Amino acid sequence: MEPVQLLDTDGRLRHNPDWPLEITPELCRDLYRRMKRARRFDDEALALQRQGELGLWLQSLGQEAAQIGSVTALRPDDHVFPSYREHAAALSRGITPAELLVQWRGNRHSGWDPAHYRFHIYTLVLAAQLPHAVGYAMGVQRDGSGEIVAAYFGDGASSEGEANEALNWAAAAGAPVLFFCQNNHWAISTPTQIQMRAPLHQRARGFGLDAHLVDGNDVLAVHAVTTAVAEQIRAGGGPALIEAVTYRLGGHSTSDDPGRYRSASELDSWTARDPIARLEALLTREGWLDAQFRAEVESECDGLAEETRKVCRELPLGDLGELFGAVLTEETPLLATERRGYRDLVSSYVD
Amino acid sequence: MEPVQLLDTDGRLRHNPDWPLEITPELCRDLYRRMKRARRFDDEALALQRQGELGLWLQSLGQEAAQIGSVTALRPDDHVFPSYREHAAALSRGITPAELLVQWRGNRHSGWDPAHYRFHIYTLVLAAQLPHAVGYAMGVQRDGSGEIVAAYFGDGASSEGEANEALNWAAAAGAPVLFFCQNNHWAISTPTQIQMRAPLHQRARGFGLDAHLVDGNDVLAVHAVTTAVAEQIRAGGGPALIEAVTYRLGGHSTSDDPGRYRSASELDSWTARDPIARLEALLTREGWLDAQFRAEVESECDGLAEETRKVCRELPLGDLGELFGAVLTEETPLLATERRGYRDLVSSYVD
Amino acid sequence: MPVLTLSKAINTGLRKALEDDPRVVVMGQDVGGLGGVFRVTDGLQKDFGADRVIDTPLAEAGIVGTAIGLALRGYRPVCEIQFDGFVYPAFSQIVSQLAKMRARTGGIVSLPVVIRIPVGGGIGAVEHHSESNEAYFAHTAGLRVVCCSNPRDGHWMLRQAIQNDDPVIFYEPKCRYWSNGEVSDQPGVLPPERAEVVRPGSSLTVLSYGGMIQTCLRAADAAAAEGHDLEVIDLRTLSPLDLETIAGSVERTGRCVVVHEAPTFAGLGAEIGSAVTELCFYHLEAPVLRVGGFNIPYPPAKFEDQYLPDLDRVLDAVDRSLSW
Amino acid sequence: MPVLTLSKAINTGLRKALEDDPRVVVMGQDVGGLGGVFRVTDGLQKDFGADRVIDTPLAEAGIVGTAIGLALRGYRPVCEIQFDGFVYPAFSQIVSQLAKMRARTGGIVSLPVVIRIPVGGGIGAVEHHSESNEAYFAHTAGLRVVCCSNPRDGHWMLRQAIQNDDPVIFYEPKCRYWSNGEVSDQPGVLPPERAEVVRPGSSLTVLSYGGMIQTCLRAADAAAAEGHDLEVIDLRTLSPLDLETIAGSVERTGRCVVVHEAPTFAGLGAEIGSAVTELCFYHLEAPVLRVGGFNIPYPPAKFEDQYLPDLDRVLDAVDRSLSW
Ligand SMILES: Cc1ncc(C[n+]2csc(CCOP(=O)(O)OP(=O)(O)O)c2C)c(N)n1
Ligand SMILES: Cc1ncc(C[n+]2csc(CCOP(=O)(O)OP(=O)(O)O)c2C)c(N)n1
Ligand SMILES: [Mg+2]
Ligand SMILES: [Mg+2]
Repeated sequence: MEPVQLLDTDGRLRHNPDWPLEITPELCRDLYRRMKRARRFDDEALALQRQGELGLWLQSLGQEAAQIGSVTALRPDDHVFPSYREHAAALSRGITPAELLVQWRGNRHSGWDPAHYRFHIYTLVLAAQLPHAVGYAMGVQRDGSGEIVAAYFGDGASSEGEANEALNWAAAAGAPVLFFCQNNHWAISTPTQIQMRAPLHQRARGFGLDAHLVDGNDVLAVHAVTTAVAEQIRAGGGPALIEAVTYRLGGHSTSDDPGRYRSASELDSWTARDPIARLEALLTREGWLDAQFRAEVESECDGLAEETRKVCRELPLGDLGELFGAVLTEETPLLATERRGYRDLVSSYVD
Repeated sequence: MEPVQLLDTDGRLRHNPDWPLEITPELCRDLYRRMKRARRFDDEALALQRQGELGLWLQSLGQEAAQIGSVTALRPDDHVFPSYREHAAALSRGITPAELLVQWRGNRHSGWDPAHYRFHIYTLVLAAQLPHAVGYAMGVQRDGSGEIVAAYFGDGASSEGEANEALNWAAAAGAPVLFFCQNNHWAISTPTQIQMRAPLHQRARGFGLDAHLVDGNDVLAVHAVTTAVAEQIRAGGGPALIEAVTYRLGGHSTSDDPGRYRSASELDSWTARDPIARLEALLTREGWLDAQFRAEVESECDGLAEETRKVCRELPLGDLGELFGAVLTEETPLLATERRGYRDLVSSYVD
Repeated sequence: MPVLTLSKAINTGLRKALEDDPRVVVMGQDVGGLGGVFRVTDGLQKDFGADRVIDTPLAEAGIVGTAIGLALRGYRPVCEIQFDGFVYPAFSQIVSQLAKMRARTGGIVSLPVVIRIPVGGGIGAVEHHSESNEAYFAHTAGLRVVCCSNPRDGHWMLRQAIQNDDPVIFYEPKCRYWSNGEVSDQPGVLPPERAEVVRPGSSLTVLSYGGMIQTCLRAADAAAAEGHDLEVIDLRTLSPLDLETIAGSVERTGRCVVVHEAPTFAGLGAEIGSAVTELCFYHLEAPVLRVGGFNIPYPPAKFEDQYLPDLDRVLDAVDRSLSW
Repeated sequence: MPVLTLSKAINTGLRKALEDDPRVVVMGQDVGGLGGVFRVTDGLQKDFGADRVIDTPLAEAGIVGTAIGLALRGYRPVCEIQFDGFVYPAFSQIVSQLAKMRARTGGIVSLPVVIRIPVGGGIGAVEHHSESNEAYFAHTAGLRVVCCSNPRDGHWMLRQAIQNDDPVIFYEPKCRYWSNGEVSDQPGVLPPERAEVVRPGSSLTVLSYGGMIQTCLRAADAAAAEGHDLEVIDLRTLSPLDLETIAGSVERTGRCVVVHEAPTFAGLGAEIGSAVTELCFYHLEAPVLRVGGFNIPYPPAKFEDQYLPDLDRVLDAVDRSLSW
């Protein structure tokens, strides 16, 4: 099965009657801006990690089309359950650089109020967010509201029992969930063929979900498919899965050395399929990338980069004492005692 | 998709060129004898439970064709990982009534040496045996021997994460496993439609396994399909799944009251599809069920019943002290102390 | 004050919770038409519908995981795990997600999820159906762990747990399901975070919970016949522990025996022993002694009477403590 | 006597085991080409092939579950769990299958499976990557639980664990992976079931293991400067505990402090405290004191130095014990 494509690797539009999308300059420019911002933010975060300002960073480099094409196809009141690499999606949803970085600086475990952004905190335990998404969607069903829930996960995470429980459960319950898998070919050093024999979209159909394969580096295809699938779910069509074929252009994380397990030629071939370059080729060809817009985007990205650098260094640290009160709604006597002991010890240093 | 059938519900042979099977009187009589024995054993065990001789019993009633048609299609050196209701399969493999009952009498947790029968002990934690089967098959792969591994599980168990991990893992590893699901329509009180939206054989294909749906109350169909699929796995074709549609004619267990959740008419309709009656109809029609053979089987079953009743009451109890030595290969000082304390206490009662 | 079995008392507690708060949902395997394998949810689906009393697929991680999702959406799920030994497939969801969500979000997100677990032995069950796994959850920060021992507590502690905004592991001793007790229509004076002195005494403090309370009370009767006046405390809350009540008692009696079904090694009795020793060091006439299941996997049914602490083993520990 | 890092010492231990016994297989996520995220399996797949050093799908229950199957077939699998916080999806396989198989079969079936778990904090990691979950497994009958603290033990304890026919949970303190130590080519005199007195002393016994041993040794140095002569014992085996060595020491010193990274509540220190108190009651001048992680979920990296027991907190407990 061929992945859905609306834009070929040279940035030429391909006619695809199955997935109608009104391809306007506004849409393309908006997606372009979002992708450029995400890329720039990712670059800055990587640099900050290299400078020791972040403990760890997991790049979204190369996956901007998959994330932004999909998240912009959702409605603002739809709910997103991300994995941990969805910075492009998060930024696109309005989560701020400060909120995104604080976890990776090591100051907090999460940076934003999930209810406010309708974007759950990151989940580092692979696939654990997928049953949460299904449960949330069961709540939506019971509320009778027209929202849907989107859950992001990776090719590797799909091997976990919980991922499969979630696919099956969502199908059985008819819950309004859109499972969005970014198949970026690797789970750290493990290639997809170690994880699975059949492609994931085929597996999803086996569970009774509607499923589609899309070129994840083609932002228009991702956007078109996600829009259509989201509306179908919203209309009561039951859960669905989109498998977006993309590539992690960076290492797994800043602790990873991808040179140990993947070839330079593989990387080169995917660099040549860069999702931003592809959209840029379209914009250029269509004359939608005038100097003014280009400058506008450039300066917006510069501003974002500056903000990112600035807020990162200024991220509030809080103190361990606060955590004692956050464990349960009421601090237990044991925690109160420990907090006092901790404070005494801290102040004894100060003396 | 229609389940494979070789014998219609009236016991008439149906021509099915896809699943060739040499239907000889010997084969049919052998299967008949095994099924009759299994049914009789199950009846006795149920009676023993009702008399208080067993703590619990889970009947295999109605599932004899699925179990015996499949297990007899394996070679003696193939390995079986059962769930907990596979008494018909176990008996057919030579496991004795005493070995089968001791667990349900509450004397031991398991009754036989799994290596001896190439039949693993029962697993009560649903689906937990499925990764074991896959691992065992990985060992077989590494040994380069021509064995295959058969794993039994139920429709309900298929919802567990571990069941799906196992299907996926087996497919990815190309391990020689035959997953055999007895879809008996119920998981205690939960009907299949609560567990899943799409049928299990479709799901298995989604994982990249070869999969088949078979009439589980048609022993010839089960035997034919299992034989062919087993040989295909043996030849290196990778794992496969057989979904056998059958029905649990009894309650979930002797603690269950199925009247609370299923209709009498449903039960009646399946009683009418009794797998033994169906084969008996064929045997009768073909003239393979002469008086002598009938008497032979009858007396064999009587003997089995008598043995069952007898051995059950005589099952050795052992003593708790032995268990301390069975936890680890060497008894730890803590366990040795506890065992001594336990023995002292026991002997203090005797005094 | 109606007299109810524990099973029925919990059932009416669930019913009340479902009536009082439309956000409460009950979910688990076979909780609907069957009313649960112990009939604890009997009749609830009929009265509140399949959307609020949810028969789930057979997947424990899914039960707890979707309950977390429902809680994020504003619901208050009460999950049933069918038997103690089947909570382990949900372990990752419980310890890494349910327990930690509040701390991970700095207190922004609370997860009011109750996980009901029929616990312990004494009912002649097959393997995996008689486990006592409270120590795993007690060791997990971010969970409240409670255990009822009688119908009154089954009813009221459950309603309090459902009202609590924290995740609660709610243990129900299977061997007590069919025992009767009075259930008042008021919660009484005992808050959920307190232990209860169920028998006051002066010679030695016996600490226990759940299915072992009856054994301890019988032991106290037997000891009384020999002139020893045991104080028996039903812990009720296992995490946090009510150390105030516990230490108050041990300071008076100077001796303490902890009784539970779980194996003693690294069990809850170990925590109690260490905490009590630290709090009451100069009051102790003997070390805190522990009576528990032996440190072997739960045995076959025929041996459970010998495996579980019984009158003799409790009294033996009491004697050892008294004569230390 | 080559000097190796802990990571390399374990690596050579695995290599030796793979060489010595064709039934040994190594399996886990990224253990092949990458050599594991901590490089512990570096180079092994290249030398022993992908059939013996197996890159698995991303499924922990599957890793342990298939390892059990391989062991049933006669293999001796050594599984790597990538980080401590990711062992929970395998919890049911570990506690209900791996730990219980031998007891369930009355001793007929042994499962020689080793589960290697990089454990604990101190490396500035994100959440779920710094957990200390040994108490869960110590409380589980049927498992051996060990923890190495230095390259010699990393190498030899692992080889001994692989040779053992019982399931072993093998903890490797992440914060020590890059620390050097001598690794002899002989196992030495210390059997795997013994604790080691790593610093003899007379005023107080400090019990610890894994990543905390260094902190305790530094604390002993600091205390020595104040005239207190601490004995430091590296437990090595957490289940079973070497109570002979432990009690022998506490009987001499009369005081005991247990130090571990895990939260104290129902942690391994609780067991040690209760067991030591029972064994050494009349020798104790003070209650056994516990120093551990606070009873909150592991904090963000910036706070781990304050969360984990450090010199000050250990010395504070030592002082409290000495002045009890
Ligand atoms: C349950 C669990 N096991 C192991 C890990 C360690 N781990 C973190 S990311 C990762 C690979 C994930 O791959 P994939 O799901 O494809 O996502 P990607 O990183 O490619 O975005 C692994 C093994 C984890 N976080 N959680
Ligand atoms: C992990 C786990 N959860 C719950 C149970 C309780 N339980 C025992 S049998 C059963 C139903 C199983 O149904 P199915 O797999 O269809 O097998 P069947 O009983 O129909 O043969 C349940 C829920 C269990 N044994 N294990
Ligand atoms: Mg990936
Ligand atoms: Mg069934």
